[in-house]
Amino acid sequence: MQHVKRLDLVVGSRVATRFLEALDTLGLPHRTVIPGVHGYGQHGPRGSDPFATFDNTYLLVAVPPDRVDEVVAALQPLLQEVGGMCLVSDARWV
Amino acid sequence: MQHVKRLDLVVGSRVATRFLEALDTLGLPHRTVIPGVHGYGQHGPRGSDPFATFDNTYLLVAVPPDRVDEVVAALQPLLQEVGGMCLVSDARWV
Amino acid sequence: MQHVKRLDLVVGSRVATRFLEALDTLGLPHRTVIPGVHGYGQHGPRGSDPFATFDNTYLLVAVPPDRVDEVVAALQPLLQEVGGMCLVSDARWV
Amino acid sequence: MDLSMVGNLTDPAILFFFVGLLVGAVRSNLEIPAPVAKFLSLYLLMAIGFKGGQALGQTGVTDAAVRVVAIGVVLALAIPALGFVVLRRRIDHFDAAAIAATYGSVSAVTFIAGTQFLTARGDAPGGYLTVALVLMESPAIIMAVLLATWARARRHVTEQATVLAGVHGPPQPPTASGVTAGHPVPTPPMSMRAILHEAFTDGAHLVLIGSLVVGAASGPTGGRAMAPFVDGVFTGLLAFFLLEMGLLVARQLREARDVGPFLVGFAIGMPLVGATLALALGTVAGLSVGDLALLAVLAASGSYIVVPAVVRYAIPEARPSRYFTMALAVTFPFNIVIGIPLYHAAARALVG
Amino acid sequence: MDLSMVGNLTDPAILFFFVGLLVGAVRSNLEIPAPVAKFLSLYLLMAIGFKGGQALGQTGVTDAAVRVVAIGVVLALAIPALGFVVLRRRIDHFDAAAIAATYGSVSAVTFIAGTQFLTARGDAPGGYLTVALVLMESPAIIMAVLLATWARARRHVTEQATVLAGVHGPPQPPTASGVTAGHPVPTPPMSMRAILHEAFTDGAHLVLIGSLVVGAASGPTGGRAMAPFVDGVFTGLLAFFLLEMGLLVARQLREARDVGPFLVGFAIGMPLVGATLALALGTVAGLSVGDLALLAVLAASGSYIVVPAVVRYAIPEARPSRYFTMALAVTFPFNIVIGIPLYHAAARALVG
Amino acid sequence: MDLSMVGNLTDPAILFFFVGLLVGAVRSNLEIPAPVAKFLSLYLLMAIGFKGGQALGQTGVTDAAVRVVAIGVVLALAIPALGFVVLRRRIDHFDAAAIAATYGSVSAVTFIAGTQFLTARGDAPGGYLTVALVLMESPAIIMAVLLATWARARRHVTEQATVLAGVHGPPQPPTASGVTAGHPVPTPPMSMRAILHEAFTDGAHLVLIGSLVVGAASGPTGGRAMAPFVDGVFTGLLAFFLLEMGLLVARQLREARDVGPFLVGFAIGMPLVGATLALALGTVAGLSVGDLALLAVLAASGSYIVVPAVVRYAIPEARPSRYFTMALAVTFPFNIVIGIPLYHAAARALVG
Ligand SMILES: Nc1ncnc2c1ncn2[C@@H]1O[C@H](COP(=O)(O)O)[C@@H](O)[C@H]1O
Ligand SMILES: Nc1ncnc2c1ncn2[C@@H]1O[C@H](COP(=O)(O)O)[C@@H](O)[C@H]1O
Ligand SMILES: Nc1ncnc2c1ncn2[C@@H]1O[C@H](COP(=O)(O)O)[C@@H](O)[C@H]1O
Ligand code: NA
Ligand code: NA
Ligand code: NA
Repeated sequence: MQHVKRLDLVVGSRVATRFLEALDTLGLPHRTVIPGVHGYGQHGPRGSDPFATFDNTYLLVAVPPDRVDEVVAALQPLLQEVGGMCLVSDARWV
Repeated sequence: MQHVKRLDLVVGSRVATRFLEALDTLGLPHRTVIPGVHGYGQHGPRGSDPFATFDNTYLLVAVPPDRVDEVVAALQPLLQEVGGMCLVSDARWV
Repeated sequence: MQHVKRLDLVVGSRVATRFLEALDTLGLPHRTVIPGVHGYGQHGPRGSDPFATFDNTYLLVAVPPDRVDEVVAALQPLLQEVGGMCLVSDARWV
Repeated sequence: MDLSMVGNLTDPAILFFFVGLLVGAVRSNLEIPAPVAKFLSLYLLMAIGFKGGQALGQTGVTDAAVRVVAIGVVLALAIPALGFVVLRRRIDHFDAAAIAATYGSVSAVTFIAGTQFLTARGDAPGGYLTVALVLMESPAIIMAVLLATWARARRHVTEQATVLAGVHGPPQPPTASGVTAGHPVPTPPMSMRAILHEAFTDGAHLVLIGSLVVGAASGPTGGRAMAPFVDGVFTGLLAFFLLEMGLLVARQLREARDVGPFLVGFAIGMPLVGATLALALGTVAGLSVGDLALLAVLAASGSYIVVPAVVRYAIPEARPSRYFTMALAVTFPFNIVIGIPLYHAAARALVG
Repeated sequence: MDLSMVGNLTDPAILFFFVGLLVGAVRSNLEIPAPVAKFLSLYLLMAIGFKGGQALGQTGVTDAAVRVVAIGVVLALAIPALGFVVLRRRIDHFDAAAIAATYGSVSAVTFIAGTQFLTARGDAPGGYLTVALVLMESPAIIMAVLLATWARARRHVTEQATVLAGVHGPPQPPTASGVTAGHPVPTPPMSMRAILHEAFTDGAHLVLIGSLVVGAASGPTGGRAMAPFVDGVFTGLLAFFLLEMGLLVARQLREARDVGPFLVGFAIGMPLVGATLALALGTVAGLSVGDLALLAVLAASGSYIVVPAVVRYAIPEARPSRYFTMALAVTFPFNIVIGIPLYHAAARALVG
Repeated sequence: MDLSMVGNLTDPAILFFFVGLLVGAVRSNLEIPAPVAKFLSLYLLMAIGFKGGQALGQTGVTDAAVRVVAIGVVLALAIPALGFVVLRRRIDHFDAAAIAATYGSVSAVTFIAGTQFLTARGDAPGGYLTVALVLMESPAIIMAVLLATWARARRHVTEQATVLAGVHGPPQPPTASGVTAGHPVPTPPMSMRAILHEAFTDGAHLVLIGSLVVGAASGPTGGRAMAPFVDGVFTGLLAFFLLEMGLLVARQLREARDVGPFLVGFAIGMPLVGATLALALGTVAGLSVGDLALLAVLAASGSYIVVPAVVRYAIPEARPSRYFTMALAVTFPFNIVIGIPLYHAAARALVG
């Protein structure tokens, strides 16, 4: 079991691709994506209208620990611009 | 990146609002909500009937570390009464 | 609040039952299951075709810390055979 | 009866139930997405509610309606009482109460299949049967909860329950010796008030009642506007739903560890007893063939939606792997394949 | 008018809206799964777009079409301007701009309910009304964004905004004294370019336009092939969708903390003013009863889909708990129950 | 042919495919929820299966049926063999095997579009074509797996595979130089037994077969009950599904990094070759216009559902970004827009 950093991102479904493309660019294409996620943050409620036009997407990405700073640096401006949440925590990869 | 506590709650969809209202009362309205979650716990299987009348909802809440005890104290009686799971772990907020 | 180990598994929906049965055999039936999860890993994209024939399932399992090695040993051959991700991390159980 | 039975086995909706069973048995990856299955179940309730309401709106509250509904309510009280008396000698009292509630209540999908079957054979039942369906859903639940409270009082308050009142349960069951071994008593049962709220504000229940009212209120114009939805595509969507039911039953059968021969016998015997009761009372009351047969179907069916949903919290000591599995994996297919044609044949013989 | 109003209250689709309201009010567990609700909303847009396109394809661009669309665009500019002038004296300028946009834009579901109502009463509106629907959606948004930019400039750049430009927001709102207390200004507003992209590539918008074009292009053969889908099951699926709308309005009403008497008054008064404007202009332009009434419905309706979705990012200073709640929980039910029959009666009185 | 082609471009379902393409191209937020898309795909399979079964039930197993099915199976073996021979000289053997399987198998959605097109033009194909569809799905997969095994044997067991047999893969691809750079061989390929199980218990496959049997078994009464579902709303739901297909193709085209000019040429040339083979064999066998044209459509189509799903595990060395993208983003639209009218025109010229 090796150490990894786990990123839990919750971002608008519409802009999720931009986050994923940023990860692709870093050569980190592996990820898990949960669509249809609701939420409430600085931009108010999301996903609870029956039109679900603006719901969230949950992204879970496990990356090698030595690359996490690079990843955070790449995602921060995006979070700045379009909102969303990003949590970083420790895990072990089986 | 600041330290936060991450709460992962899995509770009956029908009673999820009660948990969210308890968090609102504490002035912690920000959250992520995943509907349509299945599970198995002390109350048996949930969400695997085709009627999904009784499935679970997943709640993810990041709170400042100094408020976690207060939150846990507020949620514990609810968990006692209606069941559900609550995990607390450490993360960093980007 | 007691310490637990949290397992986050992402595996093909079709083979998810095999993982759950392995946990049942260990006497660990409690779990949370999120269906309809997309992803990208060593086996390429999953869940993004409109047929969703081959999407992923997310499994979250909290186990007592002293049982985690046993669990990992039971799941590793399955991960080997059918692919998937398994993260292990620390949490406290409320 | 032979012809009828063959008839039921060429009904596309019923055939798709078997497709689902077979597909599930070979462990295919086929899966109806949960949101769609839920939509279909709500659709079916909406459609039968609306059609029942339309029929009621046309006929008004007739004499036959009153008799059918009255017998329905009597059955909804008699069947769980009878069931409990039979079961309490052989199995745990909590399981007995839960199973009694299951068979005292009714299955909307069986009701729908019965209605389709009877209508196709020219014995369409009256719209008030939908009212009977609504009223027969809940009494058994309340009775079972009372029985469980009584059983709980007799057992005194166990130490385990006391402990559990203090802490939330552990992450995994305490015993490591397999799932079925320990059956720990979980958190304390719900209050009676909460149970009544659960039972009466259940979404499926309210959609059915609401649609009944809308159907009755919206008259022939409304009926025409809704017809392609509630009638036209009905068989097709029912077929799709029964495909999912077949998959579910196949899955449930694989996990049927806690249902032994006695309970399998009960899951087939109790429907027959219930149907017989209904046929007897209904014949005395002079019901028509369609009404009589569908009332027997209701009496024979066991609930695998509302009852398990409420009982899980109201009688946490009872095992869903018993009551839910029996209703879904034994009684439901039995009624669909054998029961419905049988009760119809009996009704024809009695009053046809 | 009385008859018409009663008429609307026996329409099954409208009745299901009330079922949803009641079911939501008793806090039932009923829930339409989000993917299904989204499918239904896309279906409704597809169906009205297609039907509008078919009608347009048959008639071509008539004189009446041009007049209706022209008046629609005038209203889409006049109503938000008027709304802002009224509101800016009483409430925060950002809220005023957002609410003005809400009422300047339109509600597709109200449009659908209006079309159903008028068609059932023999006053079917022309297909070009769908074009008006499309064109009236966006101008108000753009106007509101310009107003907000102006308001922002007047306020100077606040220190808070400067700070926020540097860091991503904290995990929870800074003040611990309840939700409504602080209304922190979030991340900086979107660029005008991004706003226009959001507004014009919105999925709902494009499905409507696309369906309009497909309807116009596919002629009578295409129309016949699509009829069971876009006509046959339409009322039923609309009923299902309005059930969900009822649930949603009930939920929204429970959370309506930020809407006081003044804003409730505005949420009812503004539709009446908008409808009056539409009726006046339309009567002068010599529109038919159906066209006139539906134009009034459009003018009276407030957007609770596209506008809130865009404004949330374009005017982050404004509170969705105001503009969204007003449009959804007050104006939408008002129009469905009282507005539509009222505007129809007025149109009949004026040009009938 | 010209008229036919224009005809296809006024078919609402096909037009909605283009709407999807355009909406996807402007990067709109439009999204059909995955559970709904999955439901629609199952619905389409159920509807064509049922209709095919009904037709078969009426005609029985005719001489034409036997000939069509026999040619279908021959094509399902010949096309992948031919494809592999062409490809192995130019590209990696694993990619060659996967692409050969893709074109040897068939696309159900293309089949549906072809059936719609032909029926609308009075050349309705027989119900047994659905049997051909079922039987043509799997042979190519098995052949490709055998080819891959042979290729694997020739390459000897690489060190990388040996290493991978011991540990589960790393969290992210080993090379940090972009996605396309490294194409690491993942976990060892599936056993032949597992592959056969995957191929034959695939849900889509079984729904199709099941519906075929139900359609054949349920006779005219069943057919009438299902008609509004499998016929009435069919075009509408197909339109909705093709809207989603358009969105998907647009997305796929954006990511088509691994498909160069040679493979694009193959993705258009191979369908033409396959169709030509089918037309030749079918003309010799004396098929009707409808049967001949639809057989050509089957031969020309490439699978983007079952094959990629199985091949991903059976030939993990092959790149989905090649075989999946070619079938979905090039061949599917080509067949829909140009292929189907072309094969129909050719069939008319040959046997019309
Ligand atoms: N403190 C938090 N805890 C959990 N989820 C959050 C939190 N803050 C934001 N989110 C999620 O991130 C999404 C976007 O956040 P925002 O851009 O702040 O509106 C929200 O809709 C939530 O789903
Ligand atoms: N040990 C566990 N690991 C993961 N999820 C759990 C665990 N225990 C309970 N849950 C989740 O919490 C829900 C409610 O738990 P309970 O009230 O114990 O039935 C279950 O349906 C599961 O989804
Ligand atoms: N590094 C990772 N981070 C997040 N999810 C992953 C990662 N690697 C694999 N997964 C998930 O696990 C699934 C199966 O992985 P694989 O068997 O490697 O294709 C993928 O479809 C992803 O959802
Ligand atoms: Na019963
Ligand atoms: Na308006
Ligand atoms: Na082919």
